[in-house]
Amino acid sequence: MSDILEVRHLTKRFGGLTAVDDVSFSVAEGSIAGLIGPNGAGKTTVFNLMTGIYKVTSGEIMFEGKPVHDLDPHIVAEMGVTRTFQNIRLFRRLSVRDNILTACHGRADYNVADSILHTPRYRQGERRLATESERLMDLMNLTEVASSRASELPYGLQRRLEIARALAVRPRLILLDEPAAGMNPDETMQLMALIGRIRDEFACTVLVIEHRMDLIMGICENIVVLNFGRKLAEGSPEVVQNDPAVIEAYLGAHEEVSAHA
Amino acid sequence: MNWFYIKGILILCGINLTAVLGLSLLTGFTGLFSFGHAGFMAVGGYAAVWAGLRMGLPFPVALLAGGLVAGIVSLPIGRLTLNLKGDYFCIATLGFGEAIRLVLDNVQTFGGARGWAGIPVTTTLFNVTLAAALGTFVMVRLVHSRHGRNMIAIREEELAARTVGINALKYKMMSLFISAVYAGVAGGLQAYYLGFLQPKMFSMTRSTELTIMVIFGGIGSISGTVLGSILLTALPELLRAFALWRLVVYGASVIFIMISRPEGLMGGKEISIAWFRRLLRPVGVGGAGGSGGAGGAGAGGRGVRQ
Amino acid sequence: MAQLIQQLINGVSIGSVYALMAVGYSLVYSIMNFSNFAHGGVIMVGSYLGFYLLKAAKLPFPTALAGAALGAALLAVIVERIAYRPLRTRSAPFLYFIISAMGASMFIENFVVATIGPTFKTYPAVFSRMPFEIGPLYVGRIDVLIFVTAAVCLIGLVYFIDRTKLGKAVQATSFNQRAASLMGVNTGLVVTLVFAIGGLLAGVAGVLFGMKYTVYPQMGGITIKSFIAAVFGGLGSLPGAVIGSLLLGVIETMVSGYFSSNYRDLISFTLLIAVLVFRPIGLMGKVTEEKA
Amino acid sequence: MRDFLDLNWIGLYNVAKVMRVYGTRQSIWEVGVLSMNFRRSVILTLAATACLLLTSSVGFASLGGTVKLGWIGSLTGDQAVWGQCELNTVKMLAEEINAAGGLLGAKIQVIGYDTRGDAMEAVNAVRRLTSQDKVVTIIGPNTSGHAIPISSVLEEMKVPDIATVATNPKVTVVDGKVKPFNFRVCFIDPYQGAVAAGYAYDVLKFRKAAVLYDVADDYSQGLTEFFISTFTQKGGQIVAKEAFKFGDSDFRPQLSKIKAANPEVIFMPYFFKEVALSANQARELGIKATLMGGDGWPSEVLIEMAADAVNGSYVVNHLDFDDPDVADFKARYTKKYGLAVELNGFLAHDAFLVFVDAVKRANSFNPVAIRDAIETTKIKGITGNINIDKNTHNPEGKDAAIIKIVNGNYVFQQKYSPK
Repeated sequence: MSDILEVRHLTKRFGGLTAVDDVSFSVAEGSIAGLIGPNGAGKTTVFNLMTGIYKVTSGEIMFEGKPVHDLDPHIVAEMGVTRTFQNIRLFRRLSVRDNILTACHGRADYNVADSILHTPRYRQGERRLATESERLMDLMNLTEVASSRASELPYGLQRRLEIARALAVRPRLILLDEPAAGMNPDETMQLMALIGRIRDEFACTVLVIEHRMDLIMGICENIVVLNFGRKLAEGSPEVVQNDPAVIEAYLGAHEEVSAHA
Repeated sequence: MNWFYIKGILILCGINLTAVLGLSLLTGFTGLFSFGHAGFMAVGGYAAVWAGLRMGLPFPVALLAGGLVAGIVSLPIGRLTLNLKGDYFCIATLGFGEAIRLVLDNVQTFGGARGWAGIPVTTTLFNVTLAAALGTFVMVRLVHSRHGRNMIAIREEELAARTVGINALKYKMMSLFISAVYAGVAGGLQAYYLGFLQPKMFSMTRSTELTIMVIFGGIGSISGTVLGSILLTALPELLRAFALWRLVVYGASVIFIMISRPEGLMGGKEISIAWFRRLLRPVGVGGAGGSGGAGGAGAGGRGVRQ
Repeated sequence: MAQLIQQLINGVSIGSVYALMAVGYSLVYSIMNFSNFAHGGVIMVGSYLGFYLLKAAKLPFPTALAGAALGAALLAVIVERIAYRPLRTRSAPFLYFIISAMGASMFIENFVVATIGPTFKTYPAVFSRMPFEIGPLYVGRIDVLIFVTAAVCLIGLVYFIDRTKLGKAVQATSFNQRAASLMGVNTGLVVTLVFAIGGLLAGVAGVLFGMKYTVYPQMGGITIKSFIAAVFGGLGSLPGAVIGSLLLGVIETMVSGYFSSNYRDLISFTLLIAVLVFRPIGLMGKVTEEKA
Repeated sequence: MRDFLDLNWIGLYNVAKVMRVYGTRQSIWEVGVLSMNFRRSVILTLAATACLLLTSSVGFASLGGTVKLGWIGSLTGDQAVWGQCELNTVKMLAEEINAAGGLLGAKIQVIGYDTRGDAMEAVNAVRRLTSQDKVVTIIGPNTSGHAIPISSVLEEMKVPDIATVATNPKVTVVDGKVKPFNFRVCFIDPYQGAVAAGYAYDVLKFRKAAVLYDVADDYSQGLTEFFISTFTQKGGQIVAKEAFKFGDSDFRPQLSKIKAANPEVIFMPYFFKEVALSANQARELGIKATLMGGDGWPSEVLIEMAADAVNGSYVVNHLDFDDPDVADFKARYTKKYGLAVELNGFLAHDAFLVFVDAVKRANSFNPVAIRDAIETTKIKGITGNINIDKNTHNPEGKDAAIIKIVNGNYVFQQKYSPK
């Protein structure tokens, strides 16, 4: 399997603070990979750099052999990388359907004039978008709540909607930022199954940031551990779990790890 | 009440509605706040009169030309400020609104501060209604297309919108451009209604009044915008005694709306044909509108639902 | 040569007025991260308060100044409580804050028009109008006072924010409200405090402006210049606001004096645009990237 | 009308109430019912508003034996003081005539509308006056920016208007053609500018003048233009022409430049607030030149704010404040309203005289007949002789009054018209 994502010597400084320090790793195409580390390790910063929200200080991020760093987020998305957010960022006042419909926009190509004149191109495009979003809602079990406002959904469903919205972009790499945060064990189990399905059904590589070790260890094939902005370890769950440096870092900062792992 | 007088108010409603529709796209649907929309009206008004009187273009073409010039003027402002934080755009529009007036005050070919008199009164209730209706139609269709949805997404959550592939700068600029075109056309209608142009007419107070109409009608609702602009144009005319306290009450209401019901009069909902149809039906049945699909049901996609 | 120096003096004096207004605005911006467009209204109310305290209550100047500043601070806090706090607690979008600020500003201005009236008022003479004469140059007494006040306010604020415990809490709040409140900072109180300080500064600015010129309901409109100056200096940076203001004052004066007074404001606007092109963060602004 | 108002509020209240409940999303059924109510309330509100539109004419039904005179002007905003004084004047004069038996036996009813300082409002107000209230003549407005756009309505409804202090030439004549229904009783900008320049050059013997003006104000631009053209034609020199923008409070950059040009006289054609500020600042900068201004100056506040700075300045005015006729009117006004007369009051007074004279000569309340009569007006007003010219609809040959400010008093110098 070839690598879909390659991160080389990635560094990000905010003023005097080095949030990400010379981090390199790669993610194999079609895999589920994990990015873990204690709070403030720089995980979300890495996501922000990958999706063009932050500009890199130095280093490169290659997606399918092409550089994606320092591009605008929407271009990165067009290239096939999208994400969810740690603190859910839905289009809060829109319905579930409209959230997904909006994210599907790239599938239609009618222009402003078409939409005003309702040309065949507009009708076809809208039909395609509608079908596509219905299909996605179906796949993600959101059809029942299709007309509810996003902000009125229970937390778990909001997470799921955010993933569905990301999938609407038809990404080849999806970045999930703490998807299990705030979920109960039952929901977490469902989420694990869902992440597996996403990889299979959407032919999509998944990179996930998570604190829940049960989830990470359960589904990830490869794990990258960050601490204080530096890469601490990388490898299969077994390798990482037994890495003394990782244990040290986690025991120091995060006692839960032994309980869950 | 005398028809001649009502006609005057209706013309005014139409002019305001045209301008407010554009502002509604910008503020209500894209989430951008402009302090200088009267500036775009000024540009459009002067350009339309120039096109009509000096270049001899027919009235509708002159109006469109005015709108287009206003739109073009908006582009550099948008390009420079819309990828920065919202405050920059606000302050830039604030500066623009003042600067454009100063330019017009100085340019003596347009009459300077003393104004441009002798413009033939061409705006009638008929063509104002036509313009406003056309404007509403175009706006409704635009809002219910992927382009409109992209703008709404930017308003709701810009960062997320960008990560699902929406070019935020492009859509913000598109929204600004279209709203400036609307303002420009409204400016032209106003110029040809009054038969007179003066930079003073396009003060910041005028911009503020337009914004208030959007807010009263409700952020993100075309029917709210229509209702808001008609009500707020007609009411002060009827309640003249109230004039002194009008702006005080507006100010208080704006705060009240923001802290209690930012959706305004219509609550982000739309009155559509389907909505009226459901009015006549027994309660509790009305199905959810179309899925944002084609036709009038498009409005139903975000319509009042049970 | 004498004229050039005189114009520089004029410029600095105009810039000091902008600065005095911009400091309060910028302080609130740096903490709250939004433009409090109601600042102009607070300045105006402060000015009216000072006028009535001096003229009707016949208080001595320092007392009247303090009274006006306190009154303006109270108003600023009330505005925050009514117009912004409910939005803050439900983390409403930026747009709502701006609209609410516009509403507040409109309410304050027109309330004064409706109750006190639209005509302007003249401050009683507190200081002599006679300027200091230095050779061929003239320096107004109030100008000196305004410049010194602006400088003192700036230094005091920077000291307060950098050196005091309360100031640290303010900084923490500005950096991350949620984190600060988790760390035991009473963010509600901090925000109130920031608005109160902003209001105090607005009150002082209002009184000094009123003394130098006159008092009228639309006087808050001059804060447009302060906003532009704050962008010059870098939104959210206090020294930036002051330097930006002085710079804007001097540039305007130089444009009026040596180029064309007709197009003065157009040139400030062009300059604003130029700053946005070449250095959007302003002269002293910090680069900030939105947190995801 | 009252009932409809109440209904409207109930409708709105229902909307608000329902919206609140709807917002909390109760059971599907309940929401269904409520949103039905919600729709009803919207319809109700709309209906109520429509009714309001249709019924608010009730209060203005016509009465027998009266003739209606319209007035428009600003009653809110920063022009309110002047507008109020005009309306007071017109009302007082109408009452006096009514008390003395009326005009051609009919009582004059004055209907005044606020323009809120907005040209669109002025047009609305004139539409209302001419169509619904059916006034026979309109007095006002007091600004050219409003007097110009109303002319198309006047022409459509065939009702004459007599402007008070709208001084832009285009109020009555555009592109060489006189507007049939627009008149005025004040002199125009070119005249006032020419008077100031002529007096400065011929009488005061100044040769070097500077101008400071408000670039955002039509009146100020107009006076500046004609002051400069007259002054230079006579052979004088304009050593500096500097502008500020309405809303400015600091004029020292411009004044420093003017000072360097060393003029003998500085012409300041704008309103008294800015006059007071700029005069004070000029003196602070050590400028000793004589100051000169137009009819935007006369006011008690100017003296209060800048008595020393404007001492010895000259003002071009419409009238001599101490003239016996003027004094009589001032006394009557102050007795009735307890206020001093603002400048606009005198011109409103003369506009009213023109109206009464025209009605008497036309011996009719027909607006067109009144218009025809106004065209041949020849009366003596308190602001001078008003002889309306058929071709310009301006009071031609009206002398200006030159006033000097001496120790805080407006002292009449002479009547003056430029040669």
